[in-house]
Amino acid sequence: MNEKTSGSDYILEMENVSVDFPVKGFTAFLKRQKISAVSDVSLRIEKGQTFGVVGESGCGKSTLANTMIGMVKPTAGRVTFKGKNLFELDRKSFKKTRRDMQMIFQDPFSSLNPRFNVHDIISEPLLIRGDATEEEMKARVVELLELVGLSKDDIDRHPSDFSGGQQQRIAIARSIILNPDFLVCDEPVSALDVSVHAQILNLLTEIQEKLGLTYVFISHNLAVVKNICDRMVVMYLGKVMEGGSAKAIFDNPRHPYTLALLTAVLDTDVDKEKEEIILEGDIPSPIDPPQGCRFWQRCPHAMEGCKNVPVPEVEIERDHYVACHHVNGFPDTDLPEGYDRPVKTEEAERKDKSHPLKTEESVESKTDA
Amino acid sequence: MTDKKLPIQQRMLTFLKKRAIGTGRFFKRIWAHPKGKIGLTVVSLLVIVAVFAPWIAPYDPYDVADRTTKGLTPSLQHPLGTTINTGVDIFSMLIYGTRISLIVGVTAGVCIAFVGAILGVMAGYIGGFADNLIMRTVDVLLVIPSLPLVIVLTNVLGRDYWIIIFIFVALGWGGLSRNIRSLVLVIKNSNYVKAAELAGASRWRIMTKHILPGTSHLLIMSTALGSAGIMVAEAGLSFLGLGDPTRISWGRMLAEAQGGGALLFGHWWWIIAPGIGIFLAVFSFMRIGIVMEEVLNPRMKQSTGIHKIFKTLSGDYINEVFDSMEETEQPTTSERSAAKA
Amino acid sequence: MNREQTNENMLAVRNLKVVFPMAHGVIRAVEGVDLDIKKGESVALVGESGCGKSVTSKSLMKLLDTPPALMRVDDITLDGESLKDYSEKKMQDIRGRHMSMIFQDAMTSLNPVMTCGRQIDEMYMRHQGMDKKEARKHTIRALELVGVPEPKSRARNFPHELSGGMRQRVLLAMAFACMPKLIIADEPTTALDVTIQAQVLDVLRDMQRTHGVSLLLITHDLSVVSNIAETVYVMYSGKIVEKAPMKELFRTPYHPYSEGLLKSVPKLSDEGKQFVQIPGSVPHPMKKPSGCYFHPRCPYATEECRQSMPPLEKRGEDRLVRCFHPLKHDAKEAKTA
Amino acid sequence: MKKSYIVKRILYSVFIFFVVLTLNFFIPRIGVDDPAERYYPPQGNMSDAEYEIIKELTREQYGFDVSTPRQYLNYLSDLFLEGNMGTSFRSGSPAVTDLIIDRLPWTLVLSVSTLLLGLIVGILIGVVAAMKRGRWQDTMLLNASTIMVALPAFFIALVFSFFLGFEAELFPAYTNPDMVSDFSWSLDSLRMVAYNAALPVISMAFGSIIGYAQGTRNAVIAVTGEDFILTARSKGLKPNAIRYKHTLRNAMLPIVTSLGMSISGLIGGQVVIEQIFNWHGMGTLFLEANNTNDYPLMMGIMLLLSAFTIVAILVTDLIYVLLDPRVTVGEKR
Repeated sequence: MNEKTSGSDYILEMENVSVDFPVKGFTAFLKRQKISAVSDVSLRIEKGQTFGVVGESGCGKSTLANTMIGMVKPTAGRVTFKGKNLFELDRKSFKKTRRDMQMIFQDPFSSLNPRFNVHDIISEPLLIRGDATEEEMKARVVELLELVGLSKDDIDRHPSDFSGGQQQRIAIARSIILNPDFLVCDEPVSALDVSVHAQILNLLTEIQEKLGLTYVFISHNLAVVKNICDRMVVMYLGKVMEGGSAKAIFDNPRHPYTLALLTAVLDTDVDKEKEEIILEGDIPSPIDPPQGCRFWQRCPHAMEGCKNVPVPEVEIERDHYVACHHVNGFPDTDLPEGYDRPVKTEEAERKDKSHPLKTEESVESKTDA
Repeated sequence: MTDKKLPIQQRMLTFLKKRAIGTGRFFKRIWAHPKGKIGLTVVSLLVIVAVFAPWIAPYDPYDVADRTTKGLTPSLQHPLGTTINTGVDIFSMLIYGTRISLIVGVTAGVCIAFVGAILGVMAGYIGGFADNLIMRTVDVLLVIPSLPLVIVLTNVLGRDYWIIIFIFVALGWGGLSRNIRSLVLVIKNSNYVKAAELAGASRWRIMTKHILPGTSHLLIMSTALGSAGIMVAEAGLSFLGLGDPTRISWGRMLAEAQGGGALLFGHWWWIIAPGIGIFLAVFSFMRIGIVMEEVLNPRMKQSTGIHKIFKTLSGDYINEVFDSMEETEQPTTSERSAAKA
Repeated sequence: MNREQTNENMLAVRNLKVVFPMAHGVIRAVEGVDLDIKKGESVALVGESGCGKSVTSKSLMKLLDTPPALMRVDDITLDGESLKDYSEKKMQDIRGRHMSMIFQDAMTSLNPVMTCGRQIDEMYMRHQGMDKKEARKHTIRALELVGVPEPKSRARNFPHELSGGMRQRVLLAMAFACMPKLIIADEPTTALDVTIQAQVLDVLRDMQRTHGVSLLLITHDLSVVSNIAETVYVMYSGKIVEKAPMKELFRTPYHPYSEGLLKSVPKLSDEGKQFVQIPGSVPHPMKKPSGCYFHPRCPYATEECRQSMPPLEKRGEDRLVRCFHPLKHDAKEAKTA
Repeated sequence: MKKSYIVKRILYSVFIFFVVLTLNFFIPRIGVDDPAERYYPPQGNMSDAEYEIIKELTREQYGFDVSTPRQYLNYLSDLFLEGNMGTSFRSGSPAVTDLIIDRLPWTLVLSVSTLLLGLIVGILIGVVAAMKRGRWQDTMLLNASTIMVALPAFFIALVFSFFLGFEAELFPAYTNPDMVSDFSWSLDSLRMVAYNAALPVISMAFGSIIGYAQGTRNAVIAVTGEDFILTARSKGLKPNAIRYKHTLRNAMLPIVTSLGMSISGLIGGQVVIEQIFNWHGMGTLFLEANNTNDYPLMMGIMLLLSAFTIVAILVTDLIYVLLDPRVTVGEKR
């Protein structure tokens, strides 16, 4: 990541950000365990673009988002927003800076105070800033309601009167009332009905065009990300697996994890034979993760060296980074013995055991014995 | 003209007006609740009796000169007779007893809600050391049997009823603040609080606008239920002869009845009357508490009575509903296009 | 796939209706649903929240509580046996033995204070009269079949000690324990992460195919449907709006709602930032619109659609559609759709 | 994981006990500079000089002649090394421990039988009500409970002692003193205890029966709505198997929790009941001590009652851990 050094085009930059959480509990205290939620992540988000963060639960994408908007303080690294280091600001300018960043949450109902009416919910940020009169606020709320596709008659109603899609519209209206530059959308559609997904996604792109916003778009669905993101990262267990321009990644996905995620996406072209990659095993615990590649336990191509040789992010083509020994090859120094032996020999054995459908008889004889 | 530039008095006035309308609406909703009517009626009656006790009571039970024959059975002059040992009109004692019950119960109930809310919110929202300190104190308060502790403290501090209220409050906030705390923890982690923080809301605003209103149903309910509980406790204390010795209370009446020979002489009304007083007060406050919870809690759906609905459903109506879903015979598309042609 | 192709139905449901009387009106959850599942076939029932798909699945096993639900059905037949007039007692012998269910959230669907093994043992003990020891042997084998590593020790674990994927596998093992005739899977993978989802679906599909069990899969997720189902029923607001073989539905949907669903889901092959959207939202089950329930959201709606509910009509081999103006696809379109 | 939770829980109980202990030590010292003033308040006809002498004697007798921290240490060492809680003010200066031990079994008779009666009958009623949800059995419980919770136990006790004791003479309205003085481990003696304990136990149990019944009903209904009960039904299990193996086991969890919390109230409330029936227990002893300002005795009883509650809560917590495999380090609460 060294092609551009001036920060002027970037609205947000993260440099080697890590976030650890202490593990609670008596025994954990003695062993000094920690959860590594985000580990050594660097990224740059260009103004006016949409930046995608893809990954499954526990991959650290929510922690990453919370760090971007200053809700979580990183254990290491720098977060620079519009050229200012977010965590070195004093309270006042921190608050002021943060007004330019807002967030949309996954579950719209829990993000709206059930006791407030629509006017109070949407106008709250304006009220807190405290430089608008009642009338101005009301006018602004009405304007925003219309922008997000609700009617001004809804202004006195309460969140529970609305459907999920409408609630998300209210949340969007609240998030843009202060004219922010930077909006983090944390799985904004995954709690909604399938038929309204497109509505919300279209609304978001429409607003982006109108207001020139920068988006960070968090999702587990690669198809959504492909269609609206300019640049993206794929995360797994707190680390970036693959990153860069969305086009490059989708045209030429290289990381085994990205490939696996891609096969999970709906393809309506049912006539095309699809190669399915099914990953083995569970997502491991983020408590004290492995030194090497964090994906090795589930990777179909894992080699002995992947377990403990740290994986650097390598630019394999313009604006396309992959962190994988299988793709990049191992570095030349300090390699353990037999580093390039595939792990899967013992794994394959286990796999055979766990898929008895393929070896029906052997199981039969085992259980009868 | 905007709100901001209005003089403070006018803003206060509009605020009060809003509050008054809100309160009015709140009571209307309680009244509308099927269980609310009894509670609200009885509580208002008790308040009226307490306030106008001197006018309602036929005799002054505090006046030593105003005594008649001892041990009278109920009559028109003495609806509940007189006491066997002192000859005081029991009905008048009953009326005056309302005062102490309500004062102690309601004052302590409100104060407990206040203290419990502040400490519960502090423990939940601020966390850390404050949380630890408050919750450990609660644990201690909850393991010491409360009535004996109250007795010891009245022995040490005195028995004036204000002191008794103070003791009840000092010992009674634990359970409430624990409940408030767990509710605050839920609200604190909700996304709407996060959104408010992002919008730059101060801790004060989050506490007063988001967190406290979220606990209001619990607070108001516990005020009512807490008041009821304190009334029972006060009656128990007075019954043991450890309440304020200068005041007539229902508990003390029971104690006098027991000690004064009501049991021996068969004057059962002397026992039943204060008992009914305690029962009515406690019952109505509890009723209101439960109704308030149902009215205020946004999560509480009125699921009551689904069985009742089922019982009242007529078979005909159900048949009608099912039949209305029956597919009507309609011409198929091909037939329709044929007809059109 | 080496299962015998017979045309006989494993499950046939005729005119299933379920209502929920409430204080302020009646919720019409299911309004006359017909379902046919052939032997060894996997059928998907697709719909959004509140369309009545979960209620349908529960009423097939007569698991709905009365109150609050009221159910009426012309007939339910399982493998030629009519369950319509079966008493609760007789249904208890059917459930688990001939028909079993997999639920959405394995965490809440498993008893938290009982080991996973015990919960599967119960199936063998109840339906096959085994003793504890024998049942446990079979349990371990069942767990092995669904790909649980170290099944012996896992059987002794409590649900909270397992990962989400493993818990869902335990539910699978339980459902397949007595090799029932029909398995109803109600959103079996919705609560899981995508890569885990793929594993569980894989196991479900393998199990279903190798054992020739009929499957009714209930889901809102079209990618799950495309992975596993042969026939698809699309449900909207309590009514079936379209039935078609899976591939045909994906190529040429006839109902505007099916089309909208298929198109509004983002796909990798899409270009540009615009998504095809269905306007409006699912109607509230107590305030359904007149006529065709989909007409307020339908781009092709006419006066006729506002007036009356279209019938569910046969349209081509094995396909049904409930629409006055079913979409037309010429041959060319069908290939590229 | 479980072991460390149990150890933690026990250590915490010990900590709470120490806090209670300390409070106990300081309560008589509230509001006075010299605890001797509390122990021997000035009498009207006493000159200052006389009072000084009396205070001096009191200090000596009760060990107040050393510094407060020293007194505290003495208090602790007396308690833990010798089981000595001080001497009572009563004539003959009996040891508090002896006085309490004399009354302890009588109090336990009442508490334990009330608790058992309340639990058994309450849970039974609750289960029946939950199963007959919405029918008359359930409605009756609901109505009864709204009325019963508003009736204080001591009022019920008074009414019982009046109507069943004095009027109907079914049970003794006051405890027969012979019950204690003539006690021996004979059948007659035990029958006498049961006969005398009937009214106090019933009047106390009323409230707890209703409480446990309500709690059980709600817990059972809540569990019945859980997904895993649906799973159990979909497995074709018989209703009884579901009820006993799935529903009740889970419904026990909240009941056990509330049990621990209710014990403190039960112990406290017994003071009034013992007074009404003149029962020879710690409650009456406590009130006697209060009337004579017998602080060592009062604080000794308080300490014992608190210890009971702490142990009871600890025991219910440990039972909870046994019942619920999910409890790990500090997860509960």
